Amino acid sequence: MTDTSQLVVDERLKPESFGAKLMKRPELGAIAGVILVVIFFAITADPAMFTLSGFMNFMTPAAQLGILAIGAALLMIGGEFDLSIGSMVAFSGLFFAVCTVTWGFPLIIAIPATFIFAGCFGALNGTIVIHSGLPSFIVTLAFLFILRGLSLVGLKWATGGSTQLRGVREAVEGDFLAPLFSGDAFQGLFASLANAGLVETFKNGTPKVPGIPVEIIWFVLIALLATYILLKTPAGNWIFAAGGDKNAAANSGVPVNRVKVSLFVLTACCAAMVAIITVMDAGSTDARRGFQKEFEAIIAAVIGGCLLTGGYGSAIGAFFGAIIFGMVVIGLTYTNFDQDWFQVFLGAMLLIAVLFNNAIRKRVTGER
Amino acid sequence: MTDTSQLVVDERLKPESFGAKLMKRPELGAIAGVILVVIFFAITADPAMFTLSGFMNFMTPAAQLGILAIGAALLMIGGEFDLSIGSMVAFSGLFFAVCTVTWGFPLIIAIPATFIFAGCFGALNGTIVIHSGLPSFIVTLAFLFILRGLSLVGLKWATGGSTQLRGVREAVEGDFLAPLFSGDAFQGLFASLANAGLVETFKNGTPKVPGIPVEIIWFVLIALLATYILLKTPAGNWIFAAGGDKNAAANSGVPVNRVKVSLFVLTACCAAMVAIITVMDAGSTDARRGFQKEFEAIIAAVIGGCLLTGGYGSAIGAFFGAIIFGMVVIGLTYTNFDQDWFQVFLGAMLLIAVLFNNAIRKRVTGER
Amino acid sequence: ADIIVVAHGQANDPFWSVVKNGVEKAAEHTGANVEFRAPETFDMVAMSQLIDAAVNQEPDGLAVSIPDADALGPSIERAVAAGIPVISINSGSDVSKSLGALLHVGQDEFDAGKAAGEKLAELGGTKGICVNQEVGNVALDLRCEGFAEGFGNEITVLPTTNDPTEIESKVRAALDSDPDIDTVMALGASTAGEPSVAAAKASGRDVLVASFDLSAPFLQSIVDGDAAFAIDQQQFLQGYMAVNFLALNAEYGLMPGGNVPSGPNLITAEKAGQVIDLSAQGIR
Amino acid sequence: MTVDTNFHHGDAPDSAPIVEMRDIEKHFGNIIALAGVSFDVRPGECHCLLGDNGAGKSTFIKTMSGVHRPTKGEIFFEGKHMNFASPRDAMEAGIATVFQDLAMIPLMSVTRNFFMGREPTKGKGLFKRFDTETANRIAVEEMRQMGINLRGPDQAVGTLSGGERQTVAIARAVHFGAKVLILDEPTSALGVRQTSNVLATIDRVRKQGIGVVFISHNVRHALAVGDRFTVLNRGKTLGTARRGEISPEELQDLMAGGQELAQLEGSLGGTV
Amino acid sequence: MTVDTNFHHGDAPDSAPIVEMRDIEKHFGNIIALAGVSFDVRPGECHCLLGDNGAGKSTFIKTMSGVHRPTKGEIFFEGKHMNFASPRDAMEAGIATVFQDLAMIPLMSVTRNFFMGREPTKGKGLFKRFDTETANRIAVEEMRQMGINLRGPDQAVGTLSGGERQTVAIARAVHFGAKVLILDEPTSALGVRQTSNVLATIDRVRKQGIGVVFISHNVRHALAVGDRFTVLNRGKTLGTARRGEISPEELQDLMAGGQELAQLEGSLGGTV
Ligand SMILES: Nc1ncnc2c1ncn2[C@@H]1O[C@H](COP(=O)(O)OP(=O)(O)OP(=O)(O)O)[C@@H](O)[C@H]1O
Ligand SMILES: Nc1ncnc2c1ncn2[C@@H]1O[C@H](COP(=O)(O)OP(=O)(O)OP(=O)(O)O)[C@@H](O)[C@H]1O
Ligand SMILES: [Mg+2]
Ligand SMILES: [Mg+2]
Repeated sequence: MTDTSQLVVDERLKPESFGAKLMKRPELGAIAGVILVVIFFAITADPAMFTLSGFMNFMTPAAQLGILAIGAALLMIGGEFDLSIGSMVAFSGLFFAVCTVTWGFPLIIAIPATFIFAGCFGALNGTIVIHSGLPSFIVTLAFLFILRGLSLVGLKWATGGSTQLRGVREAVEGDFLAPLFSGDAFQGLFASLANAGLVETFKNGTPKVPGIPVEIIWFVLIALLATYILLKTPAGNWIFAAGGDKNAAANSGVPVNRVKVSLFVLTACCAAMVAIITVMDAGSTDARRGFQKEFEAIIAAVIGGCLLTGGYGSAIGAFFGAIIFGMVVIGLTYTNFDQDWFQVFLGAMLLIAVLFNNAIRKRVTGER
Repeated sequence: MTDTSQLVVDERLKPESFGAKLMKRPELGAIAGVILVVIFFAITADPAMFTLSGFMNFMTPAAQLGILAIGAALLMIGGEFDLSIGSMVAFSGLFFAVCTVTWGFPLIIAIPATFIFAGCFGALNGTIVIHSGLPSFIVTLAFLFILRGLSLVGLKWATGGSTQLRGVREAVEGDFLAPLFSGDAFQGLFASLANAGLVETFKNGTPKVPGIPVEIIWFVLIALLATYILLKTPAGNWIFAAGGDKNAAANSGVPVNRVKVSLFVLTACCAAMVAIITVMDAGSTDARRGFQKEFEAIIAAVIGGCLLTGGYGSAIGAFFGAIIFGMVVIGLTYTNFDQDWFQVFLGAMLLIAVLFNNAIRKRVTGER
Repeated sequence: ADIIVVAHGQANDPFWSVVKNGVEKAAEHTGANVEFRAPETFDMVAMSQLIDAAVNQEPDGLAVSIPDADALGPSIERAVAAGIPVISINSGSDVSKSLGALLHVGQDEFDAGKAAGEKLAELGGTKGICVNQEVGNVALDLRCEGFAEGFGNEITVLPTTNDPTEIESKVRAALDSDPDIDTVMALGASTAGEPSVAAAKASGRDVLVASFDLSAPFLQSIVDGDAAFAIDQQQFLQGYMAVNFLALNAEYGLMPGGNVPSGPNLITAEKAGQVIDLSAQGIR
Repeated sequence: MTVDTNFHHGDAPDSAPIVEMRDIEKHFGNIIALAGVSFDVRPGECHCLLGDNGAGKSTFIKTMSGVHRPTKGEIFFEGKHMNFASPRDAMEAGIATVFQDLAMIPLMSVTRNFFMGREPTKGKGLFKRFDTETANRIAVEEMRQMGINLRGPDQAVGTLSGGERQTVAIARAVHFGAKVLILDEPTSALGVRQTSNVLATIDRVRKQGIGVVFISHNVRHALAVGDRFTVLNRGKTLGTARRGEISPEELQDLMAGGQELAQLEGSLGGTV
Repeated sequence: MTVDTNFHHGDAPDSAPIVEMRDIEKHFGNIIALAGVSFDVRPGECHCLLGDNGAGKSTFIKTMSGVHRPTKGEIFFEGKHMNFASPRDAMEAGIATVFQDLAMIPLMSVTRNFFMGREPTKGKGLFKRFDTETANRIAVEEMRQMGINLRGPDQAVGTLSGGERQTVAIARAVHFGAKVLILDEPTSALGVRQTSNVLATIDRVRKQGIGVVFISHNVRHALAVGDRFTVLNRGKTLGTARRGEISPEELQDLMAGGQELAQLEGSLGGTV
């Protein structure tokens, strides 16, 4: 009883392998799936897929999806869903395009305005969910329809009848904030690398990869930040608690409602982020932007180990989940499979990746 | 201690109104929403909506959705999801069409074959979920893609290149089973009612409503049967238990795995049912049948009070949920609203119906 | 030769499956190694990424549809910059040249809609609905806009999903609630056209029904007099010609000097009978 | 922390054991919950399983009732080697269990929980259905016998008080009780009246020839009904004693894992 | 079923109560859980709340700690009228509670549960972060003081044994204990050593001037630490007695709601 050392070896513990320790973390569970998918495509796909440009090519959609998926994952860990993020991408994209094109605001105003705008809808979603006690599934579903519909109405209003609003690229050209949210980063570096022959070039000498698409950089930053929040801050603890058991968390003094509303705002802001990036990249927006992205974001989060019932998951898992999903979707086009079979392969690959993942984790951690 | 009468008035109970008793049942919760929606359309919509033919017109899609929704509701109460039912509608529709058109089987073979075929996939879904321990969301999602893809491949194979297989109507014409799964029931009755002037007629004297579309009858029958199973049989008890807490149920001796696999089979059979009805009605099938129906079915079940986390809900709730959803979708066409606003209204109506529902229930049962 | 086709419509879309059949036929005839790719839904961001993926493989020819020149422009220009011969198909005739494509095979959706609208107005239509099964798909929206312009009279767009039962009920509802509607324009024969015919029949009214694209049952309705006409852009050609040109270009450096219009082509009762079988095989 | 035990090892009673567990080990990943435990129950006896928190008692009885599969070791049921694949198997063999976490579904009613997995039916063939009236009647009556007057049999278990809920689980196990009744801390949340009813019930079923496994932290409860006492400590068994061979103080000492107790003022003389 | 009580009503201690509850009623839909209960706690005393299963004890303390809003009745905290909107409010006012259901998140680790809602941080500004090392150290140490040696602070609470889990909840409440400490059947799943530690802890914090509300079904535990005893029955209070004014047998009788106990053979003389 007087022994104060906590590090005394407990005879009730077996030694644990390093692998087992790693695989226990939900963050790392999805890695096995990534490896499997890479191996699959290394065998079946055109070698162009694993060149630098091929990598950027599949990472770009993965990053766009991933930014949404990380928001969705945090919200799912907190015990709620947001089905309106896909529509939110369209709607905040429209808002952003109207700000820049129709109203001619500079980015320093348009971007914060878009985030605030999206955040307000997120807060609205959250408030309705909290105060009605209804499942967030049904509340945000209503907003899926409402925001999608408003995007259509707004587009027609802004363009005088079309469902496509163009001219964003011209409107933001030369704005000092533009390079933060569009195009490729480190272009100078890549150009000199290309000159030095370290990056592949096209026949005409321009580098095949002009730089790192900004969304990839944002994606990594957001994943790191979300992981930091989840694992290293009190807020992270509250998110897990709110999702694990709402009543128990509230009874222990966690401000559950505040946590949930903040998560809805955060998710909406992730959607706004993706909207800004894609609208600036594409230079236009239309009424179908972000269609079904809510669904893909949830898929990525679940592949990455989040539980639909809340209270368990990780941002890094969602990060890898988005990469798996993005890699499979784009990767299949690098293979010789007939497009008719595309969905069959997509489904099969997802299933195999997740099953494999699961099997590896069970084996390594010794669960039965 | 010797008092054996159970009916002694307990001083720890307040008298409860009849309304409160009714509203406590999840079966009846969704009724308030139906009434609200009816009132809304009675005011805003063209009177044609609430004629007999208008009623049949919105009930037909509601019934098709409802058959899926009841299956989905049972599965959700049992704690699982099936995202593959929409694709299953397409795939089993294809199988049924191939049976009748390509292979020329009579319905007495084709229909059971289709159910067995769909059931096998349901069982496969269920078995993978049970044995891998993965969330059913992700497993059935894989099958969403796989079955959708297989439908396309199968259609091209069956037609030699087209995505539409036609000729079902001709193939089943005259089959004695056909009236059970297609067209309208009670045609004779409606014709004589029309003669008696009780049913509206066209100028040429044929009744505007030739009968009750069979899917409506199936819908009602299936809702009653599902309610009976849920509330009145041991199997119903097992479904609630399996969804409420898998471990607790298993520890109390409920054969959880068997229950869950059966529910997957049942859901797949509901999809096959809808497939058979729609294929026979349309006379053809194509690769996009049932697109996103899984989603709508879950929506209807949730409107009807099912919890996404399992263990709570009702078949009658899903019944009304499907009617609400179907009525809103079709009803908005009867109104004068600009159809660009369609999705905005759809979302708003769903939200209001569910909020209203919830408010009424809370008020009547005195929950806070 | 390696040729890649990137389209905005999916392989299971009845319209695009015919394009794909054309592509395959051309592959068979020319011996080229051809791949057809499309995003999962109408998604311009995803489509531009698919074009990028294609460019990375440095094929000998690239055929793309261009429903949104802003969104797809940079990717197409990158392909051109990389020295890949590009042909645009289906949509984008107006921007094809400026983006550096060699030529355009197709028909403008807006023009097709306009032609259909004019024809319907000529047949006596006064008030119409345009059944759009994928609102927000710019290609389909353009068809409706063209229809509105050609028709001249009042039209409303009826948004629906892909579900035939729902479409039938909604068209029925629209007809029931407004007795003045006498024209229904469907944007796809099998998804929207067939249910519209059924709804028109069930309403017991005399309604003009026309549709974009072809399907065997819809053509049968034209023959039977239940529908007015279908508007066909012979999309088989769009796939077939584009691949053929690109293959010839890769082999011999040949390329026609101008755009190839593949439609529009009105299929009325006289012609409908002949094309039913071809339609059932996915060629028309 | 080793215990120098002055524990009297008990002699085996005469009759053959219903369940016999030999050298059971159970590991969860790298956690060793049971490091080799042997145990048996004979008809008509109440065998108490005692021990400190985390000693492994619940894990052990879960292995016995088919919830966990042992990592090592053998189970014999009525002399035959057995490997329960699920709790349902164990139940069908005749083992009824009250788990420490009660295994109740909070959203379901008392009656539905009571009969979960073993519903009474009426009618025949296709019309065979859950006999709600009988079920309600039995549930209310069994609860009353345990000392709980329910407001109604359709109250959701999640809204019952802790003791009411525990009583449902006990009444259920006793009602379906077969050859072995396992009770994992059944009286922990019960009032005095309910506790004495449960102890009396244990005595009653034992007299009917059922073997009872009783887990408790209350020395007085264990001594009141136990015939044999097995003490676990840190996943290992410290031995088995028969009734009368061991004093309350000795037993309490063993249950505390041999560590001394905090000094208390007040009336807790001897046993806690 | 009415109780003809020979209960001695206690005199109020000298100091002013920290929390005073007057005529609290609580209804759930048509269920009346509390039908008018008055109660107070003073600094430095341990006030025991006793009663049969389903009497309303847990409902009552949940009202006190902000989980339920009373249907009728008033709450005074340090003399001021109070209406806690959430448990967090009550906590910030200085009420720490161990709920009967423990309010733990099974999937989260011991440390995370221990500090849930009140995480220790290190660093400043943007880099203010959860101080994992300190938290782990405190959690393990507090658990050890209660008599539980954890394998590690990162074990998920859902995989702890019943008693280990209960100890986490108690250690947490004591660690953050402020002006009032409410313990709802805190010793129900505990071993003898842990129980005596908890009783000793109650005694210790009382000496520090904290008011303790202690719910138990064990007459001996209540008598060991209680200064005043209030008995509930069927949602009503039967009265309050001071220590020494009531015998164990009388108290047990009241706790059973005045109904007689089953006859037991064995060593359970007097009190269960
Ligand atoms: N699923 C699990 N995963 C990991 N560890 C577990 C699991 N279940 C139990 N344990 C550990 O095994 C040990 C034994 O637990 P068990 O529940 O059997 O104890 P117990 O003797 O019933 O204790 P109590 O008297 O507190 O109920 C505990 O230390 C617990 O932490
Ligand atoms: N949310 C609720 N809804 C309906 N009834 C409830 C609810 N919570 C408690 N009750 C009822 O109120 C009564 C008092 O419950 P409470 O939990 O306060 O009892 P208790 O005195 O703590 O009993 P125990 O000693 O068994 O824990 C019980 O009969 C219970 O069924
Ligand atoms: Mg235990
Ligand atoms: Mg209680």
